[in-house]
Amino acid sequence: MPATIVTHSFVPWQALEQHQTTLPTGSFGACANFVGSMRDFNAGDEVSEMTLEHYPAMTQHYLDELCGTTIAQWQLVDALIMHRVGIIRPGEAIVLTAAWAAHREAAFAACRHLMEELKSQAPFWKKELTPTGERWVHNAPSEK
Amino acid sequence: MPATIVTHSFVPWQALEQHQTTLPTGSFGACANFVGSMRDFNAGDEVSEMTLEHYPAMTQHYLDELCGTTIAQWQLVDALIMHRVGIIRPGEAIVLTAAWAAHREAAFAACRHLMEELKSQAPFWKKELTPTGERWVHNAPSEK
Amino acid sequence: MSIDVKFFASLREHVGTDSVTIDAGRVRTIHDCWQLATQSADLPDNTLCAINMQYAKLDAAVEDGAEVAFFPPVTGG
Amino acid sequence: MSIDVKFFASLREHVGTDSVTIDAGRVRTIHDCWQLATQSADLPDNTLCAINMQYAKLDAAVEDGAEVAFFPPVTGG
Repeated sequence: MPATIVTHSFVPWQALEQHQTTLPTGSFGACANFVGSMRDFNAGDEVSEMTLEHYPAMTQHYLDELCGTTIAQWQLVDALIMHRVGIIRPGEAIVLTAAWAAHREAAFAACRHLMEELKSQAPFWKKELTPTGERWVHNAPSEK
Repeated sequence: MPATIVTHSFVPWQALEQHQTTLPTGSFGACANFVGSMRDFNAGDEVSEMTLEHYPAMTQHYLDELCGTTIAQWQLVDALIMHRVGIIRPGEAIVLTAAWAAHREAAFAACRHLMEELKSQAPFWKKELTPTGERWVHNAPSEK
Repeated sequence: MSIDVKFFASLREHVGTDSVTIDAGRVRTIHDCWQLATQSADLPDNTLCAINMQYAKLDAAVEDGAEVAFFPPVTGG
Repeated sequence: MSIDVKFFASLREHVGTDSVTIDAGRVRTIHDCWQLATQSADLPDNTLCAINMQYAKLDAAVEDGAEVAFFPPVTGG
């Protein structure tokens, strides 16, 4: 149930493939996962680069706890969270959440829960670079 | 928006990585996907092998249409369905559904929709091999 | 002047064949196709039907040249 | 007898520093920490607070040796 803060570009599909080999073959029937990646536009502007700041000790603590409670709540085989920090470019993966379960209902619900909790609670902050300069991102509730 | 019927073992993560390279970089912020794989137990019995039968022409037609309507309904950047047929062994992937969108709400909802529609409508049938012989699978509504 | 009738999965085993071609002049509905193609075999309650790859009901009309299919509830995914 | 006070993101820029160590004897609540660490700077409405990596409210009591953090609404994921 690892939660990992990643400082360099990563390929989420490779992380999933790699992590799944550590799980007992045939123990799960469902893996739901989500990859958030950087777009080259936001709020009507081109975005060429993003810097992700975080509160390292709290982030790790929070994500570990989130993995643990989510596994327990949905009786998952396992869960995985990866999150980028530092300078990110369009197309690069920002976040990966994954949940392995016996059946799809639990996998879907748990994967969604990991993302929603992370988005609303984990201490990360995005700063975008646009043609008119840098700006902190504000989450629009309508843009889930 | 390809829907593909697969006759041999496939690695869903590689298919996702490969397909995503065909999409415009930075055009999507969210990819939700689901992988269903074969468990080595079902309804209390060990399962050593499974045979997936289908109605080829109708399956392809149905899955193509499902991709198209799902992309339109959630304004997706793209969607992907892969489904195994033939003889399958525990741990192997059976089905992959994926949805790429600007935001996560649409990606999650569309990925879930692809799976639920496919499970309830696409003409596939599973036959399991257990220690006491072969049996056709009946879907238990409680085991979503 | 013919209709292809297909059977899948447990229904294929129940009927004992995967495909029968019948005379289009002798059938009007899907149910007629079942009767003629299976020599009036018992029709399981939960059987699903399709005409030309689209789900249809037992009383749906079948045209010449159609492909009609009978199968049990689907269990893919 | 000290408390570490940390500031992140726009709040770090607002305050002009990422970290201040203050005298634990002079504060009782998180709000006191803000006042002392920022010399009573304006506190933005939507500011979030944590004590020892757990979310807390402005009136929560702070113990000696604690790490207190102030930051804006989170925007990760």
